[in-house]
Amino acid sequence: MKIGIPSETCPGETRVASIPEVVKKLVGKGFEVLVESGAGIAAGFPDAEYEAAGARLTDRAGAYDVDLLLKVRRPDAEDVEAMRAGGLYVGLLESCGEDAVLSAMLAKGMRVLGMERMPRTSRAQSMDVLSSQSNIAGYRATIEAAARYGRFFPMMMTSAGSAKPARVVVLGAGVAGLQAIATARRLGADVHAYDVRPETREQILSLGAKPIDLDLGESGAGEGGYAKELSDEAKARQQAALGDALAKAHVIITTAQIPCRPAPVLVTEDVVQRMRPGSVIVDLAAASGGNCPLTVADEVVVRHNITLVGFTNYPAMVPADASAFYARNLLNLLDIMVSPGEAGPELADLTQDDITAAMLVESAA
Amino acid sequence: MKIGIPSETCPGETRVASIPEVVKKLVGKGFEVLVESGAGIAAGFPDAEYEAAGARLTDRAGAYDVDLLLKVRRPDAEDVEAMRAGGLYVGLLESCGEDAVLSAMLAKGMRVLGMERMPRTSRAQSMDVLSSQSNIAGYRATIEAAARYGRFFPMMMTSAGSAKPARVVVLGAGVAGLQAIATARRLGADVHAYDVRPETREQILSLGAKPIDLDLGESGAGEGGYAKELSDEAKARQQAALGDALAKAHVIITTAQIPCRPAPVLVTEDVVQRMRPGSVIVDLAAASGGNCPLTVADEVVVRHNITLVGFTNYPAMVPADASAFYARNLLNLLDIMVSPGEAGPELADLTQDDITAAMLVESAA
Amino acid sequence: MPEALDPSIVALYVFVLACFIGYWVVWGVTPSLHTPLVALTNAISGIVLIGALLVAGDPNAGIVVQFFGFLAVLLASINVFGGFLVTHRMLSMFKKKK
Amino acid sequence: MPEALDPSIVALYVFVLACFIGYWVVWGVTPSLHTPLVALTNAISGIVLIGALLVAGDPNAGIVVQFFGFLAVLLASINVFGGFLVTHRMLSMFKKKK
Amino acid sequence: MELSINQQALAYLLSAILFILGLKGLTHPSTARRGNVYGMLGMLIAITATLMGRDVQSYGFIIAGVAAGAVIGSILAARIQMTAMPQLVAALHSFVGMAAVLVGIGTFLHHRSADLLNPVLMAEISAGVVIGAITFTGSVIAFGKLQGLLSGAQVKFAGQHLLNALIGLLAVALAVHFAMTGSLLSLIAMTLLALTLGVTLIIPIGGADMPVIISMLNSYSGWAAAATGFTLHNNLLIIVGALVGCSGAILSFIMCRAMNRSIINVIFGGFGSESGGGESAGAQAAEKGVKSASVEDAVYWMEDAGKVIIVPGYGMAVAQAQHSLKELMELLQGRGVEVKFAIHPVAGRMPGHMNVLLAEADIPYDNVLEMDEINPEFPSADVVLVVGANDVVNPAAKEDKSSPIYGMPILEAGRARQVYFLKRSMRPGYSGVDNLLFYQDNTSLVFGDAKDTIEGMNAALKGGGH
Amino acid sequence: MELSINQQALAYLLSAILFILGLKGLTHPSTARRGNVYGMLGMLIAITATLMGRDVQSYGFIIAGVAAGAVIGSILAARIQMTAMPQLVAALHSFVGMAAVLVGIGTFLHHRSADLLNPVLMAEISAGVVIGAITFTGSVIAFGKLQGLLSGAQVKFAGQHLLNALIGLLAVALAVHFAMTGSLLSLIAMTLLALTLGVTLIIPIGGADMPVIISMLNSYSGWAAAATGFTLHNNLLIIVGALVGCSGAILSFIMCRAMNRSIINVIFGGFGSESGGGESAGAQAAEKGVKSASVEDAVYWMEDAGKVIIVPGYGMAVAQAQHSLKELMELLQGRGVEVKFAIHPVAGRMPGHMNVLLAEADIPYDNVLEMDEINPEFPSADVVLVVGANDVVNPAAKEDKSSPIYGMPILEAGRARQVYFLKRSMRPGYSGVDNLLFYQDNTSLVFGDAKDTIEGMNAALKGGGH
Ligand SMILES: NC(=O)c1ccc[n+]([C@@H]2O[C@H](COP(=O)([O-])OP(=O)(O)OC[C@H]3O[C@@H](n4cnc5c(N)ncnc54)[C@H](OP(=O)(O)O)[C@@H]3O)[C@@H](O)[C@H]2O)c1
Ligand SMILES: NC(=O)c1ccc[n+]([C@@H]2O[C@H](COP(=O)([O-])OP(=O)(O)OC[C@H]3O[C@@H](n4cnc5c(N)ncnc54)[C@H](OP(=O)(O)O)[C@@H]3O)[C@@H](O)[C@H]2O)c1
Ligand SMILES: NC(=O)c1ccc[n+]([C@@H]2O[C@H](COP(=O)([O-])OP(=O)(O)OC[C@H]3O[C@@H](n4cnc5c(N)ncnc54)[C@H](O)[C@@H]3O)[C@@H](O)[C@H]2O)c1
Ligand SMILES: NC(=O)c1ccc[n+]([C@@H]2O[C@H](COP(=O)([O-])OP(=O)(O)OC[C@H]3O[C@@H](n4cnc5c(N)ncnc54)[C@H](O)[C@@H]3O)[C@@H](O)[C@H]2O)c1
Repeated sequence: MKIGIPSETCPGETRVASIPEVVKKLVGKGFEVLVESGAGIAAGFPDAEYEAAGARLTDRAGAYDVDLLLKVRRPDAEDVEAMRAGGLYVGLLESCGEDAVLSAMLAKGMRVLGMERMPRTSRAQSMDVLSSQSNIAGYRATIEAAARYGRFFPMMMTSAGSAKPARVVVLGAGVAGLQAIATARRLGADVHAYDVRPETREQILSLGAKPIDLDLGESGAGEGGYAKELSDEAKARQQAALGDALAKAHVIITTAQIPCRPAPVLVTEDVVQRMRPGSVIVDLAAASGGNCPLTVADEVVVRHNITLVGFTNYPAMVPADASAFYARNLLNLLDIMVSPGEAGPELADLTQDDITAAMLVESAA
Repeated sequence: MKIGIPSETCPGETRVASIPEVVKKLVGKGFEVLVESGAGIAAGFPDAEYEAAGARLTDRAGAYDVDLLLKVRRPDAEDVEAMRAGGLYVGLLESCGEDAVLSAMLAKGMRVLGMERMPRTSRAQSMDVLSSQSNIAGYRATIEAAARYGRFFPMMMTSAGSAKPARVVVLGAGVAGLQAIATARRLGADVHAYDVRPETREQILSLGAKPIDLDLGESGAGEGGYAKELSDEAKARQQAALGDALAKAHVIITTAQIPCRPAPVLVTEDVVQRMRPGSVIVDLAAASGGNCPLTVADEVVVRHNITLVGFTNYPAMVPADASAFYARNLLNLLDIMVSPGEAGPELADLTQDDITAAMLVESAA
Repeated sequence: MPEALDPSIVALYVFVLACFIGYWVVWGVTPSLHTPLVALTNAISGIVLIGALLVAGDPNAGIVVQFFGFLAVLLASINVFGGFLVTHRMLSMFKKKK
Repeated sequence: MPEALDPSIVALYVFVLACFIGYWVVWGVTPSLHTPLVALTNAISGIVLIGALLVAGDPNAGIVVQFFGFLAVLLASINVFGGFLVTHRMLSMFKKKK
Repeated sequence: MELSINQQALAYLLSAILFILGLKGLTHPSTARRGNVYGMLGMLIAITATLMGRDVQSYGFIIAGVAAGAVIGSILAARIQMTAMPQLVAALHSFVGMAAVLVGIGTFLHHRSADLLNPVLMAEISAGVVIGAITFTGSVIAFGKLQGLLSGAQVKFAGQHLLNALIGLLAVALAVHFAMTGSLLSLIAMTLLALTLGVTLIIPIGGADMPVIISMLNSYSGWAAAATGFTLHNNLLIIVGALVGCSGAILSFIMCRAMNRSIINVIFGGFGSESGGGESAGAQAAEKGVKSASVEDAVYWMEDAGKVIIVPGYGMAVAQAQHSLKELMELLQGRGVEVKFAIHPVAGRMPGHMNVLLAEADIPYDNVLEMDEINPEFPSADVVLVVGANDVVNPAAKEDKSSPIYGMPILEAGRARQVYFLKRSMRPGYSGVDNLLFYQDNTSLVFGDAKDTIEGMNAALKGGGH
Repeated sequence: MELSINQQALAYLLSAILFILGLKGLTHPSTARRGNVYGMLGMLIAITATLMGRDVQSYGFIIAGVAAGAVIGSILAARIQMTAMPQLVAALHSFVGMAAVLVGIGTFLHHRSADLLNPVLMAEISAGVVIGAITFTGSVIAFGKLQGLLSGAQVKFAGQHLLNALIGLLAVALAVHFAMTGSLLSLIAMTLLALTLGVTLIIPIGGADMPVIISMLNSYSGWAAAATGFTLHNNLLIIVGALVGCSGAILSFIMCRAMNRSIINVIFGGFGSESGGGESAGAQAAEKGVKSASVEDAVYWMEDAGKVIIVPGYGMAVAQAQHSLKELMELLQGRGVEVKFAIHPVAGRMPGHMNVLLAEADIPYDNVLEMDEINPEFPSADVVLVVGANDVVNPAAKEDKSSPIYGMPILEAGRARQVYFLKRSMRPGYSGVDNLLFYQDNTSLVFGDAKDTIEGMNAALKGGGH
């Protein structure tokens, strides 16, 4: 069975769907692995290492014309054309609602496994790229904030005066939020955090940070570990109650997202105006509209003397580890999808295992 | 007595010699403080705050035509022209050997206090801007390294595989080096450090990092807490012995400097070639030639797949706290220089106190 | 001294002093020795054997009493021998593995 | 019991047991109490006063002996009174604020 | 050679000294074995001196009794399973108690026939007999409970304390009557009542408290010996009796404190215990057949272990126990124990959760291993300490197809010699699945907040006698 | 009312118990005063019982002696300066020794006149007299040294140990002769020799070791009392004598250990002492007049304090004691103590050094105050714990113009009620300047690695004695 690892062409993307270490394992399992020449360069994995791991270097077409295509980012129409009909696509889809690209793939008789559809069970956790990449995003977001903040994160009492610790508020304590909290705590900031899901309170405390308690009159816990969208009334109440806590913050890192819905507005323009000049907001939800309406996706802007960081692809800033994690997730997924057969690995019935069943895209709606 | 705070015109400089909080104290002491309009903007201190603190906003000429000129960076010839003859200059001089600017100032009958001449005694520590700014540089250098390194600093064992902690080597454990060590340790890196002065070994351990032990056959401890230049033989031995430790590093932060001497070469090109692709070198000695010969001052370059960061002004990246520390240092210095007289503050005899005596520039050689 | 002390009073002295010793001797025992210590104390309390010997060893006391004494000697001996040996066995486990 | 024990042997029992108690009683004293403890032990060792009383209080012993006794009583009393009071004074410094 | 009474007394004094040194020796592992030898020597000297004294004149019964006793005792001690030790000790106690009763009655009969009775003597006899009788039946009951012949549960009945008090009072009244009159009937009635009291006192006490009770009965047997000593005017019996009586009582107290139990509750089985709201975690565990253990138990196994593996989980984070864990690591390392941390990839609630906290506590990276590295090491570990982890060591992930965590790789903690779980309750972890490892033979649960528990361990490791 | 000998014995027993409880009480600050009261009560009972016994029949001498003794003793005790306590205790000891000598000789004379002498009695008398005599002159010498009447230095002379041994042997020979013959001459000669021995034993010992010697002489006086007890067949004297003798010896040992001295060296003045390299930290401190204290001392003051301020310095970083400090903070807070950390701007070796480490240990920022904030709070602090800091609290910065740190603002730790310095030696800090704060009255140094010391404190706070 042929596996293809093409270069990612999405602008700014530096990751790659597999790394030499994992390729070696795949080859060991009997797969034939075709890597587009230069695919790993940006992530720090030169072609030579892939070859050493047993992959065959090929051009773009070669990497797409395979049984099993491993990708990081959503393909574009051109990519779909290059795909082998009847093949299997494994990667992120980044699609909500109607989707022409997806339709095209399905139309070609391909089976498509969307990585974001991974169920959030303990067993699936080792294949969950949303988790592994969010984790990186959380870490990197804090580093970004520290690099853009014109003061110290830690408290520092020196003979030239004292620097108070930065007051960091993290909104949304999911995977990314928790890692952002942890990293900010490591740097010595005074960290506060908030999430709609009540169980996060204990998790915030478990990282030594301080939870912000609001009474919204309803719980934001949705299904499968995700948050649900709040009622309008609760949204308003949340904004108002959060306002004071946020205005006191020097660094805000927002991570609140709801799958396939615009990100909730948590940091209003009014709050931004009330913040101390020189403060920083890192908005991890920039791709889905931002938790702050002033955020501009993929840009760093200054508004009311506040720096707003709107990058949408933090994992691409830590490409080596991000690719390694991604590749390892896919490897774990392949482990439950294929079994060793006589003539090399054989694909199992994807509807049998509940993980692959959940990931399989049935229609493009 | 009039104090002037001009804008800093050095390219890339964002600091300012005094901040509103300190200005308020100066005004309280009876000084008349003239702040060039916009001087504090880049550091996050708007004109309004200075005015509120009791300063008078003025133009460039007004800020220079004062009895006591407070500056951060070395003045240029134009600045000197604007200075009031017979006035007092307090600020960094950044001069070694012959210096036309300095001569011009002395020729105008000015008295010049060079902040880098501050003696390194316990009592002087609260006025020592080299310390306070190095401290910031050390912190910021580590943040910079973390932001440029394509992997995690901390160890992370996740369901998508494990990230090993970054191996950070800090060369030179002076003020900046120690703070770099501390910050890297906070971020969870595996930190090793080396300095020529033997007493630093215990200091490195006291931050939880691991000292690298080399036997050079001579001590590098010089006078007044500074290091001295090593003999050529010792230099060569050091480079060789360090080589292996450095080649294993993922991040190198170098801070080794010797006053008014080119920085010692500690990271040779050979070492750079042996490092893992994607590694990062942050060279804090870039301004005085760099501890790595490949470093380019004020630039970030990639050589042999290694990112070399050659910024020379880290404090300017943390302008608010850096200016605050700087301003506080100057305030502490003024405290020993002036005494309250009937008609406002009066300048003491600068040759009397051994601190000011040491700082006073006698000739421009 | 002219007049002799009542022996019961002397016995009381001895008893009180021994109580103090008993009070202090086991403080500070490491928890892992609790059980062996109980076993040793048990073995030592087999000292009633002495009393039993005195009863069983006096032929003037009559056969009934001596039989009582015999039983007591038997039971107390089991305790003494069993107790010390068991303590010994438990303590043998305290040899470190390495 | 038919035959009486030699009182010196009984005394030996008492002595030995008291030695054990003496051995354990002061272990664990906090260092700041070392000096007061020495002072108290000193006061208590004034118990020779009892012996002195016996000597001084026996008119049959003759005036010389009684004078020896008187001296002993005097010295021992100084020790007893002085000792306890000094201990008390030292301990008063140990009063805590609340 | 016959010893004079003075020579005998000197021998007895020596033997008493040896007993004291013996007990002291047993308080510290390094001197424990020597202590036992002192005890044996003391006993040997005491017996020899007695036999050589003038009071012992016929040896028939004695030789028979000692020989039989020696054989039986030695066989019992040699054959018994280590796990059945407590039963054996209980059984041995009952013998001491019975012996004390027999000696008391024998002395009475003897003195009566020699017409040497007096009230003081008879009061002393009563004391010996009553305490001996309580010790006897009490130990028999304890034996029955430990051996599983009787239910190990706490048995409570209304008026239990009243009943005991009544029996006790009655026995005292009879003792007074006996002392005044020398009535054999009173003696017998009193003995019977004391035997009953032994039963009613111990029956209500739950199996978990038995170790303390054994130590308590030990103390009783000491007092019985001391009373016998008064009866016989034997200083050795008095000293040793008082020694055993006092140290046994103190030991019970120490054990209770170590188990965090009130000694009053233990002795008066169920005095107000478990009156509060829900059942205690320990009780719930017992119901499910899960063993709970004390901090000291775990320390006992760890302090001499070759290798200890610590498995931290979300509970460690909640308890913020990382700093205490660091200290535990250092203490164990100080005793030559190898300590490793095993990190499961999904331990905690975020990737790398454990890493952040262990790094914060400055636990060296070299001691922190990931799942694949550490799994082969579990079989060679003496103790695994599971600190607030749960799902990540649950064998259900391998064994139970219906479990929601089925298929997740786990840390194979269960393969170590001993597993101690530090958690607060019987509640499951994140996945809500009951942990099969709880039910394994080598597993015990130490209930309580993880930080408190570990601090307790650290204190126990540091303490240890002066 | 006259007490029967049995009643008297019971009273003596009670008094003995009170003495034991009294001594035990003195081992812990919380029970110390009660302990002293027990001691007084015991003495009162003992004296009353003796006076009421049949042996005391004439009261003239007694009343005179006791009255005079009471007045003198009370005045001495009330007037003495606290700093002169050791001298007073030494003087009091000499009285006990003399009294024992007098009682011994008196008893001899009395029994001789009543013709009740026997070798055992005379051996007992010899013991009492010899020990008493040594105690007497030894205490007099100690007093002289402490009071400055004699040189406090170690006096060594060749053959010193040989001489002592000779005198001792001679005294023993005379004692044997006395016991066999009852020769008054031997008794007197023996007494004189013993008096000499007291001098030659104590003269060589240096002033720094005097506290230990006082305790040792105490022990001697106990043995003298016990010997007197044997002479008079008085159990109370035996018990108390043994108690004092033994506990005094142990106490000397404990004191030596606390001062890191070998007891052998102390007793046999200058037996190879100070042969090794440097002096111990404690000894150096004592020489400079700096108080050193134990972990327990500091804990005693902290546990009930209202406010404790911790001043960390470079030494905390070197010892990596931050995690232990966190625990100390929590333990103190758990007892209701307010705990604050005072950070000097230049503490450590880099700006913010303390902040990094305290943050690592997760000490809340709210408890960490900078110099200007905390300085006004020192006067209201009960205890300041200086953990490996030195220059930053050195008042020389304010007082001594010649000091290189003159002019540097400092943390005003010295204004608190009690200051404890945790450091390893008398070495100065970074600036190399001796710390004037060491010499302040309310300051003590606790020597040792800061982490070890703080862990010791934590253990003491958790344990809390038995
Ligand atoms: N790592 C991730 O990224 C991630 C993210 C989301 C979910 N998860 C899931 O979380 C689970 C992690 O497993 P785990 O073993 O670490 O945790 P776990 O299975 O959730 O178990 C934690 C245990 O800690 C105990 N505990 C809580 N507070 C405690 C305290 N203060 N002191 C002592 N014990 C305490 C709880 O028992 P008591 O209540 O009885 O004390 C509980 O059983 C996995 O199921 C994983 O799938 C992981
Ligand atoms: N903060 C800065 O940026 C900076 C930079 C350079 C220099 N300095 C200078 O450093 C000094 C800082 O003052 P400081 O009070 O923090 O430190 P310090 O004056 O240097 O005193 C530290 C003390 O800690 C003790 N110590 C060392 N290791 C120890 C251990 N393991 N356990 C217990 N005690 C230990 C030492 O005494 P023992 O040896 O007796 O144990 C020493 O007296 C100032 O003079 C300052 O000017 C500061
Ligand atoms: N196998 C597993 O058990 C597994 C795997 C992955 C994730 N999870 C769990 O799922 C949860 C969410 O994961 P995620 O980080 O990918 O979620 P996400 O990226 O979708 O959302 C980020 C966070 O934002 C929060 N949020 C949404 N709306 C908000 C609002 N209005 N205000 C404040 N906060 C708001 C959410 O509650 C969530 O915590 C986490 O708790 C994670 O532990 C479990
Ligand atoms: N008041 C005070 O006491 C005071 C004030 C400021 C600084 N200091 C002390 O002075 C010392 C140096 O201060 P700095 O940081 O400003 O120095 P710096 O910036 O001049 O040099 C940085 C470090 O590089 C080291 N170095 C030089 N050559 C080297 C080589 N070949 N290899 C390796 N390392 C080399 C130096 O030893 C120094 O530690 C520090 O220890 C600091 O604590 C003391």
